[in-house]
This record gives sequence, C-alpha cells and structure tokens, in this order.
Amino acid sequence: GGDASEPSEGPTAITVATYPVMSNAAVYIGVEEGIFADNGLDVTLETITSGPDSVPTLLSGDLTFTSIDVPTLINATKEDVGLVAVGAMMVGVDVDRGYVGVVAAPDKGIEDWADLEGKKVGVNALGSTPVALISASMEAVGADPSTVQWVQIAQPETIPALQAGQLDAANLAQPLLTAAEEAGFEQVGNPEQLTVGGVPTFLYVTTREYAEKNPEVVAAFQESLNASGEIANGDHELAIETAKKSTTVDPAVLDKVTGLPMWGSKPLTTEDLQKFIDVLVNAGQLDESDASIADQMIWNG
Amino acid sequence: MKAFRNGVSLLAIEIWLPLLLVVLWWTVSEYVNSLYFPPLRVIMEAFAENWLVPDKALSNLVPSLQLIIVAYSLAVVAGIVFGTTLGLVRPLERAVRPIVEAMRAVPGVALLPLFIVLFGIDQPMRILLVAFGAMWPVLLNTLDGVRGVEPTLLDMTRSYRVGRVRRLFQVILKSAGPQIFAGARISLAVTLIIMVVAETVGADGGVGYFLMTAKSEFRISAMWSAMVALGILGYILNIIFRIAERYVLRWHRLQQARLERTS
Amino acid sequence: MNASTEVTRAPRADRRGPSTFGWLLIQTGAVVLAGGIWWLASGFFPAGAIPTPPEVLGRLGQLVLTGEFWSAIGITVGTFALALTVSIVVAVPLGLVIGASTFWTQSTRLLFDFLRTIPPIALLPLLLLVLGADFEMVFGLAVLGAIWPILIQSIYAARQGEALLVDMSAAYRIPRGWFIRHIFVPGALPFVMTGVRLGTTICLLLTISGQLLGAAPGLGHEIAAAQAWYDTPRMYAYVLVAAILGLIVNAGVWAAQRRLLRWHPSVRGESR
Amino acid sequence: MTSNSTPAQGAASTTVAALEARGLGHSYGPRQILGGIDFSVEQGEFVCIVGPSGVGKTTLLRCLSGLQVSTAGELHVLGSVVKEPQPGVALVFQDYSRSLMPWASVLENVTLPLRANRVSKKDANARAYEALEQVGLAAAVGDQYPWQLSGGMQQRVAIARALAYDPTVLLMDEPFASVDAQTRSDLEDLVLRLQRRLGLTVILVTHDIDESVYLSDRIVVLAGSPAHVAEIVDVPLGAERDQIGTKSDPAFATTRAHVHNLVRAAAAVSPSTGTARVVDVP
Amino acid sequence: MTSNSTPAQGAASTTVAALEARGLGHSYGPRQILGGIDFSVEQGEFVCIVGPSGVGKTTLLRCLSGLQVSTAGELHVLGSVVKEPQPGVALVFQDYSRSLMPWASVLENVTLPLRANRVSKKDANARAYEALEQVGLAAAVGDQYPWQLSGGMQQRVAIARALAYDPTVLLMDEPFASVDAQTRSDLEDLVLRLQRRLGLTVILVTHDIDESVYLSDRIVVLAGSPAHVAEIVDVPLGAERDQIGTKSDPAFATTRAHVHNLVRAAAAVSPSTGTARVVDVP
Ligand SMILES: Nc1ncnc2c1ncn2[C@@H]1O[C@H](COP(=O)(O)OP(=O)(O)OP(=O)(O)O)[C@@H](O)[C@H]1O
Ligand SMILES: Nc1ncnc2c1ncn2[C@@H]1O[C@H](COP(=O)(O)OP(=O)(O)OP(=O)(O)O)[C@@H](O)[C@H]1O
Ligand SMILES: [Mg+2]
Ligand SMILES: [Mg+2]
Repeated sequence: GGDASEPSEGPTAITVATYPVMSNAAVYIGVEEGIFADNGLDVTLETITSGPDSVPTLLSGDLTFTSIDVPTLINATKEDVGLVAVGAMMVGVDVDRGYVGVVAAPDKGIEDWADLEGKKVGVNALGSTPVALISASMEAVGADPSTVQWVQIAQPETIPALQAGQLDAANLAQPLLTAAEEAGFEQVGNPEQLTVGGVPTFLYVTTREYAEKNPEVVAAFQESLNASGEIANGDHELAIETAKKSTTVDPAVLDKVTGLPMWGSKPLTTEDLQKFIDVLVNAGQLDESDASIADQMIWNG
Repeated sequence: MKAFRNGVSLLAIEIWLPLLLVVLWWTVSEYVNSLYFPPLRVIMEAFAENWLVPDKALSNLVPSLQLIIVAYSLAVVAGIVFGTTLGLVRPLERAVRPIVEAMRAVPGVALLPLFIVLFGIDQPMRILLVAFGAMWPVLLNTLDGVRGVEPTLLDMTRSYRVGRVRRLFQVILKSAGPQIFAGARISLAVTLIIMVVAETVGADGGVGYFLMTAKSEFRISAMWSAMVALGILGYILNIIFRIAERYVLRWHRLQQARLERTS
Repeated sequence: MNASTEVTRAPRADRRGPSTFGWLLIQTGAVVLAGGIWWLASGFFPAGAIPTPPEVLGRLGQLVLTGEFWSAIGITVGTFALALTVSIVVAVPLGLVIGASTFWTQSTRLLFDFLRTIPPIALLPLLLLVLGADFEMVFGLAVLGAIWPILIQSIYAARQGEALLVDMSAAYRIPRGWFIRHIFVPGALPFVMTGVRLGTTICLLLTISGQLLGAAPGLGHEIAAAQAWYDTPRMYAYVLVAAILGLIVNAGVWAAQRRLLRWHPSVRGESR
Repeated sequence: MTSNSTPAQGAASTTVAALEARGLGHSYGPRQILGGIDFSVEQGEFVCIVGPSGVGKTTLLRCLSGLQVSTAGELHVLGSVVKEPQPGVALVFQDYSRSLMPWASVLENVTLPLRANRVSKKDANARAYEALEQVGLAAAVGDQYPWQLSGGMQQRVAIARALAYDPTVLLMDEPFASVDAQTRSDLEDLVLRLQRRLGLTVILVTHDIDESVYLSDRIVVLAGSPAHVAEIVDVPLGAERDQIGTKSDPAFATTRAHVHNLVRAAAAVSPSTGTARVVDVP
Repeated sequence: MTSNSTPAQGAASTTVAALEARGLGHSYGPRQILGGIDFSVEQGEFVCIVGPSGVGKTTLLRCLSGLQVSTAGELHVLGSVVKEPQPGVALVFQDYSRSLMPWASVLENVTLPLRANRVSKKDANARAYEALEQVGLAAAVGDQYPWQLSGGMQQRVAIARALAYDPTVLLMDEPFASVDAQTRSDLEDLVLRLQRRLGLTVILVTHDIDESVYLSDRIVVLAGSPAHVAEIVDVPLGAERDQIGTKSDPAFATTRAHVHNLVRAAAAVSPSTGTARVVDVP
C-alpha cells in the first residue's frame, strides 16, 4: 500500500541501514532534499555490510529499516523471521550495461551468455540472485546453465581471483564492475536485462511487529522513498554527486562509474515479487511449493 | 581420589558440568522466545536431521576433515620449525620480530586476495590460509619453550658434544614439549575457527560452508546444529590430541602429579 | 651450574651484540627489506591486485591528516584495550584456578574444548542481536576470541611449577594467598605470557573483524568501506595500520614480558 | 668457642617428645621405601640421621616434616598426630637450588616465609640480613638472584632462610654438602650454638659421619630395603662441643668408628639400589 | 686394591700439557671473578681444585671445559687455543640434578652423549649399564626417571654418564658431595683406578681436603676476589693410594694440614661474599 497518512506531531526518529556503496544514493538524496523530513521522519543512516547480517540488528530494534535482496527475504519468510517488505530499494536495470554485470577476461572467449557453458563463474553465494539471473539469461539464449561451475566468492576477492585466472567469469556490482573493466576485463552482459528488468531486486524491510504498530511511519517512509527514487532516477549526476558526499570514496573512482542502479520509485506489489520468484523457480533455486510465498513477504498496510 | 580413578568415574568427572549446563540450557531455552536462540530441543532436531544422516553429514564433514587434518599438520610443523629457528637464533628473532608481530596482526581480508592470487580458490588455498592462521600459537609457544630450556642441560649437551640434531630433538624440543603442546591445543581450535571463514571462499561443502549458508538463510536451528557439530568435532579432536599428549609427555604428567598434592 | 647462565646461554651476537639503538636499526633494516620484497612481489601480481608500498604509504599519508582516521583508530584501540584487559583479568585467574585442580581441569575440559571450537564469527548474529551493531558487540566478539588462548595457556601454566617450591611453601606454612602471589603465579608466568601474546593479537584481529563484519565504527569499518569501493591502496593503508598497531601492542607485551620474566632463562640472555 | 647456654636436654622442660615416629612406613607407588620406622626425638635434642645413599633419609625427613603423609604408621608432634606441616618447623632441602625461587632476589627468598607469616617488612629484612650474615654471606648478596650465586652460596641462602624463620624444630637434609671445609665447620658450630641457646630440636641428615658424631646427641642409622632403624647410637660427648677438643675425645673416635661400621654394613647391601657395592674395575 | 697400571705421570708420554691456563680471567658483567689464573695440567695427571665457597672454582672449571669463554687470558688444550668444548672431555656438573633430563630415563640420560657421538645403541647401553654398575646403581635404576631417584643416586647417574663417555679428560665439580661416606670412598677409588689404568687427566673440584690430598697429584688452591692461585701444592704420596695406608702416611697429614691452612686463610677473607666469616651468635 502506498497511501500516505500524514503524521501530525513532531518528526518520528527512524534508523535506516545503508551499504557503503551507491545503491543508497536515493535515500541520501531524500534526506538531503528534506523529503523524509517533510513526511515527518527524522532519519539516521547506519552503514551495514551485509543484508542478512543486519537482520539481528533490525530485530533488536537498533535499525528500523534495512535492505535485503529478494531471495534473502524469501528465506526469512520461510523461516518465519517476521520481516515484511515495505518498498523497493532497487529494480532490475533493463539495459545491457547496468548496475550489475558479468565480466570475463578477454582471452577466455566469452562474449555472450551462451559462452558461459562449462565455465567457472564466480558469484557471491551459491543459492543467490546472480545464479538465478545468470541461469535464466543463459536459458533465454538457449544455453544450458547446468554445465556452469559456480564458485562462491565474496565481491572484494573476485577481481584478484579473476586476475589470477582462477575464474573464467564473475558476477560483479558497481563500483567493482567498473574497477574490473579498468583492470581489463570485459562485460559479457547484464544478468538483469533479460530476466528482471523493471522488477524490484532489493527491498526495504522492517519487522512485521513494527509495521503493525507504526503503519503511519511505514507509510511515510514508503512515500519518501518513492519520491527520492524518482529524483535519483531522473538525475544521475545528482546521484553521483551525492555518492561523493555521502561516502568516503575517492571521487575519481566515482567519475569513472558508468551504469547506475535503478531506484525504486513505485509502490511495491505482490506481482512484482512474484515475477522475481518465478525466475528463481525456473532456475531451480526455489521449490515450486514455495512459489506462492509472495503474499506473506509484503506489507499491505 | 585414586580409587575413584577408573574409566567410568573419569568420564563422570568430565561430563557432570557440561551435562548440568546442557540441562540448564535445555530448560531455559524452552522459555526464550527469540529467533536466534531457538530451544535446544529444536537444535537437536536440526542436528539429527543434518548431522546424523550419513549422506548429508559426510558431504559436509569430509571436506572439513580433510582441511583440518592437512592444515593442522602443516600449522604444527611450520610452527615448530619456525618457532625453533627463531628460538635458537636469537639475533635473527630479534631482527625479524617487528615483521613477525606485524604479520600476525594482518587482518584476514588482506590475506585472502593474496592467497587467492598465489594459491587459487580451491582446497589448497583454504588449507594454506588455515595453516597460516593456526600456526601462530604453536610458533610462539615453541619459541618461548625453546628459550626456556634449563641452561644446565644445554651446558651438558655442549660439554658432551651432543650434536645439533640430537640436542634439538632430544633436549630442546623435549624440554619445550609441554609448552609446544599447550600451543598445539590452542591451534587446534584456531584451525576449526579459521576453517569456517575459509570455507566461505570457493567451497561448496564443509561444516563452515553449511554454517555460513544456514546463517544467511535464517535457518537458525541449522546454524546452531553446525556449531554443535563443530563443538563435538573439536572435542573429539581434542581427545585424540590428549592421547598423543599423554603418551609424549608421560614424564611430565608423572612428575607434575607431585604438584597436585599441595596446590 | 645454572648460575652462569647469562654468559653461556646467549649466542655471541647477543652477548656483545648491538645496543638497543643498534637493534632498532637492524629491525628497521629488516622491515625495509620486507617492504622491498613486497614492492618487488607486487610487480608479479596482476596490476592493481597488490598495491605497491609507495601507493599505500602515499594514501596513508593522506589519511593521517583526516579526523576520521584518528577517530577510527581511537575507537579500535579503545575497544581492543578494554577487551584485552577484560580477557586477561578473567582468563588468567580462572585458568590458573582450574589448572591447579585436577577435578576442575577434568570437569571443564569437555566444555572448553567444545566451546573453543565455535567460531566467534558464527556468533556474530547473536551478538548483534543482544548487543547491537556497536562498540559492545565488537567488544564481546574480541573477548570471546581472546579469552580462549589465555585461558587454555593459563590452565597449562598451573601445572608447570617446580614441585620443590610447592613443598617449600608447605614446609614454611606459607598461606595460600602468599603462595599464589609469590610462588604459584611467578612460576606459571612464562606460560601465561605466551598466552597473553597470542590473545593480544587475536583480540586486535577480532576487534577489527567485528567492526568489519558488523559494520560497527572503527578501523575494520574503514577497511570494509575501502573494500566495497575497490579502493585497494586505501584498504591496504588501513591493513598496514592494523599491522602497525599489532606491532606496537606486542612491543608493549614484550616489554612487559622482559620485565616480568627477567629471571627466566628465556629472557636472561636478552640483556637491555 | 663460647657456650652461653644450658645443655640441650636441660632446655626440654616437658616430657612429651618433640617428634615421635611409630611404625612409620612409606611407599612410592608399589615400591616400599620405609618399613616401620620407630624413634622419637626429645625437645631440644640434636639428632642426626645417617645411612647409605638412596636408603630413604630424605623420604623420612619429608614424612617427619609433614610434607608427605606416610603410607603406614603414625607421626606425633608434641603428642598429637599430624598429617601436614606444623608451624615452627623449618626445612632445608637437599636439592637446595631448586628450593629457591629464581624470580625472587636472595633477600626476598629469605624473607618470604617471614612476611607470609605476618612479620613486618622491617623486621623480616632485619632478620634476613642477620641470618645471611650468620651463614657468611654479605648483605650485597641479598640483591642478587639465586642463580647468580655459586652452589655453596645458594645452599647457605637456604640455610639462612631456615634460620631467619626462627623455628623450634629444624630439619636439615645434607645442609653443608656444598660448602668448603672451613665454612662447613663454622656452620656446624653456628647451628650447634643456636640449638643450645634457643633450645631448638634439630634433625639433620648427613653423609659425614664425623659431622654426625660432632653435632648430635643421638644418631639414627637407617639400613635395608625397605629401610628400618639399624641402630640408634647415643653420643657420649656431653653438651659442650668444639671442633678440636671434641674431635680428639677418645669417645668421639669410638662412636665414629661404630657408626662408620654400621653405615658400611648398611651400604654393603646397598638397599634401594638393589645390587652389590661399587664394582671393581675389571 | 689392585693397581694394574703404570703411574699416571708415566702414562703421559708427550711433554705438551693436557690443559694450560695463562692469565685466565673471567667476569660476569662488571664483576670480575677470576683474575689471571696460571696453571697447567699434564696429561694423565690428577689435579684437585680447592677454595672457599664462591671463590670461582665452578667458573674456572667451566672455562677449562670450554663451556665458557674466559674474558681474559688464554686456555690451551694439548697445545692449541680453544674456545669451545673439546672432544674427549667429560664434565660432572655441581648442579647434577639440573643436568639430568627429566623426560628421559636414567639409561637414556647416560647413553645420550654416546649415541650422539655415534656409538651404536647396543654398545651405548652396554657401556651405560657398566658405568651404572660401577657407581653402585642397579640395572633396574636405568628404567627410572632421574627425579624418582634420591639425591645421591642422581649424582651417581651424572658420574656414570661421564664415565660411560670414556673421556680422556674428566672434569668433576664436587662430584661426591651427596653420597654417603662408604659410597664416597668407593667412588674415589673408582675414579683413581680408572685414572691410573686409562691414563686419564682428571681435574676435580672438592671441598673435602682429605679427599683432595688422597686423590690428587697436585692441589690448586684458589683464593681472593678476584680469585687467583694462592698456591699449587704438590702431593708427595706417590702413585699408589689406598684409603687406609695413604691416609695414615705422615706426608698425608702434613699436606692435609698445609692445604687446610691455605683454605682457611682464603676463607678468612671470604672472597666473593665480601664480608668476614660466619658470625658469632650475639
Ligand atoms: N651467572 C652469574 N652471574 C653473576 N655472578 C655469578 C654468576 N655465576 C656465578 N657468579 C658469581 O661468581 C662467583 C664464583 O662462583 P662459582 O660458582 O664459580 O663459585 P665456586 O667456587 O664454585 O663456589 P662453590 O664452592 O660454592 O660452588 C660467586 O661469587 C658468584 O656469585
Ligand atoms: N618421587 C619418587 N618416585 C619414586 N621413587 C622415589 C621417589 N623419590 C625417591 N624415590 C626412591 O626412594 C628411595 C629413597 O630415596 P631418598 O631420597 O629418601 O634417599 P636418601 O636416603 O635421601 O638418599 P641420598 O642420600 O642419596 O639423598 C630411593 O631408592 C629412590 O629411588
Ligand atoms: Mg636424600
Ligand atoms: Mg661451585
């Protein structure tokens, strides 16, 4: 639900988790531009390094909202953690050079999805979005993803592993994607393009308990989020400038970044989630029996 | 006490406290309503499901055991070799001390890319990474033990012209034995701990892999069951270790038995 | 004859060896040599994988001028110091007490062997839940990591005493408190000190890891941020800072060891 | 040689024995070392224990001190059964160098038992310095570590520790084995004087038969395996002793010869070593 | 007493000294212990070193053994300057109990130097058992740990280790301090016989002046601080010695008295302890 309910009294304090990368630019812009304040929210931003690891903090109440990817929320829902999605942080980018990408060394002869057959491909976790998306992308061009050898490797170690020839290709997100290109690797494609273009991939979540107690805060948060996403999507330069201010990163690195994320700017719907879930089911990452889980994942304030 | 000391009562002494705590845990956890602290009952169900079914258990235990055995052996050997070298050649030790101390304090995040570039992303890299981290307790203990040898004994070996090799193996290392064993015991636990981290890189099985995956998938009782498995693994390894220690340090145990009386 | 130890034990180079300042020069030389090897080696790695020493030092030079750098170090050092102090204060007496009694050694063995093998990293979510993503969590993690080596080493240490000194104190009816303070603890100290040196480094590493993984402020957090942005020189600059911190802290522990154990054969040879 | 005290036996005003062993036996595991030792020591008496090496003298002394609970028989101190070290008993260990704390200075080694028994630091230091002086060690030695001293000096530190403790019962296990002849006779006279003056009960293990006769009122000769009391020899030399006069007393020579023969006979079966005597070169 | 060897001096066929110290000095840090020691020991000679406790005898012996490089002067062994322990030199440490490895059985303790010098296991064991028997220890003792033995037995293990080593130069630091009188004289005779029969060079530190006169060809008396050679006393007793005959020789008594006076004079200034002698009880 996206219906705004105006808070009447002073601003409500909330704490929102952010990653030390640019996926959060929208929230930063929203805070900078006073959008959250206009909706009666006093936002504190807390940096986190991993979505799943921020869940305990959310449960302990030190965070009000955090962001996790769809498979993580599916797992949390299956395990009854009590999380609900309240909005989209990012949605899949519909172009061939996006926020995420698969890179390969030029001498490996990997030029498109089909060439990944039988190759060693690095992903951050074996049961994760990238595996599903790359598999689906391969299937979309008629290749057989079951021949791929998936290798679990954390993002920061991926480039060294590529350089050492330990991997044929790997899935990376910005800014590592740009860094890999700088280091001479070539983009094979954007795994979101053929699969989840326009579909939310990263979600803002809170606990069901909190949402039930504070529906108006959630609503205000959703309102602000979408407005912020709107601005960020429309002004990439502003997004970059915000990233320069909001992170400690070397501005020179940021200037090189091509391919930005697409931020959520519309109310989240069950259908959106279902699209993602279907991709996962098709890729064999999710059991058919869990395919109707979308309803329980979302907050319908 | 002495009459007490048959196998059964030894076991009794060894398990009364853990048993008590388990009962306590079992009872208290039934009433704790927290996702991350499931009832012990549930944990044990998850344990039975994941670690008592041979197929499932083996796919996780085999890679881990292989890693533990090889990495731990390497760590102990390397620790003893380097520790002895540095302990015997004092000027060398003093000269490289800053480097050694700095190296010990390098966080794993910096080592991982290095190890990947050097050794790949497969089992050998994990083994070396674990061995590197687990080597330090043995190394430091060996270093200190080698230096603490009774000076009169060293004089004795010099005066009787006992060659270097024999002096090393029959006097210095034996004298340092108790301390080396203390280090090796710590290394054993460190091996298991680093293993968990190492198994997040390139692995597709192993206790650590299972644990970290369960954690990120919110399968909390499965995660706890992995910790229980690690604990049991640690305990079993420590028993093997203790048997070796009892055998090698027999003299020390007998000699120190005299201490118990008064202290 | 143990009396003349000082002279016979120490290798010649140590005996008429360099002064403290001389050693400092030698050690600096060794560090420079290691830096040289690093520089050479970084050439063999694919470009950018391992930054060169000048890159890292250059970045470090920029960092030291910023306030964040010092506040990150301040938080890290503070957490570490507190965690180490707590670990030592808890683990050393506990270990010695347990080690001194066969009953308690055996009673706690299973428990400790079990608990020790549980990786602190696996406990991270639990700590985050209970203590929040903050100083307390990092502190808890560091204590959980550092306490074991100190504890185990102290348990072993309790068994190292000279039996005759135990007899001596019994014969002279030295009360328990005095015995512990003047005979038991000094005799156990050589072993305990090794444990403290191990614990010190583990404590520092876990302080940094806790900040890194739990996104609590401090050095680890800075490393994580640099990593996320693939700012390798910056990451290595912070890693270098971590290593230097380890170096400084351990130099302190060494100095303490030299003072506390100046009577022990392991230290007697190392004059000044 | 000044003797400013009443004879030792006179100092023992009560009739209850300082130490009394009844059927005392000790085994290390399955090996029985002491088999039924009976003897008693009066208060203020000076008793020496002699016997071949390995017969069990140290073991006996450890039992008498209460350090070791004998596995058979009973030990009475001042009439009551004891199972642990008693106050007022000082022990000089045979393995003196190991009985000194390597981490403590000589002074600290000597004062520790005093400080631990509530003697003020000032008094303890004063007594320690006095004792060190008595055993012929300079005050400067007090600041050194024991392992910086020669063997004989370490032994004297151990003796000084016992003397400073101001014991009523002094147990000494070959206390003068590592000092030169001159120092040895000086120390003998020192212990003798202290014993006479303060009415100490002294039990001293020695291998030097001259020393045992010179010092003691009675000599306990141990023999056999397990060890038993071969004979308790009364020394008919009176309370006054001095190195030249006493040793030229005919009674000294006869007692000496008697004890010598006893020890020789005991050594001939070389009790706890199991075989015959030192063997001839083939 | 069988003497089946030529006199010791006869055994020394060459004129070069076994050991020669020239102006040997040693300091521990700032403290000078030995100040210019000059003396030489012929091959096959038996020399005793005596002197007050703490004078520097052990230090001197350690320098002679090459364990310790003297800080002044020179040491020649068979004519060449040495700075480290030489083959064929065995040393019995004053601190015998610390010189035995606690983790090794008695047998292993005795065989270690042999095995380390390439003696086969069988031979080493045979030699070890022979040496243990010579010092009066039963074969069964070989299986025990040193710390399960009495002090005197440990000391004899240390002696056995030196004997089994089959040295040409034997350095002994108060080797008989912890054994009973009977064993002591047996051991004295044992060393004397071996020395005569094998032409060993023996340097023995002792506090027992009778022993030094009985055993040696010459006695080096150390005195002062820093220590110097007060006198080198020739013992005019010939090569044949036996416990009864030799000790009743009038020359024995005069030598004994002479050495006694020298040591007493040396002890009177109590060199390294810095103060006067053992003090009278006030
Ligand atoms: N490691 C050392 N450091 C400092 N001084 C020492 C050391 N070892 C010995 N000394 C000093 O050197 C002097 C001589 O010692 P040494 O052991 O040679 O005497 P000694 O003649 O063998 O005496 P004893 O008969 O008591 O064994 C002593 O005053 C002692 O304090
Ligand atoms: N801890 C022990 N374990 C086993 N046996 C022991 C132990 N201590 C001593 N013994 C044995 O007990 C016997 C007597 O030893 P003890 O030390 O009492 O002899 P001692 O008469 O003092 O000899 P010495 O004159 O050589 O010191 C010896 O045969 C020794 O082997
Ligand atoms: Mg004894
Ligand atoms: Mg000496």
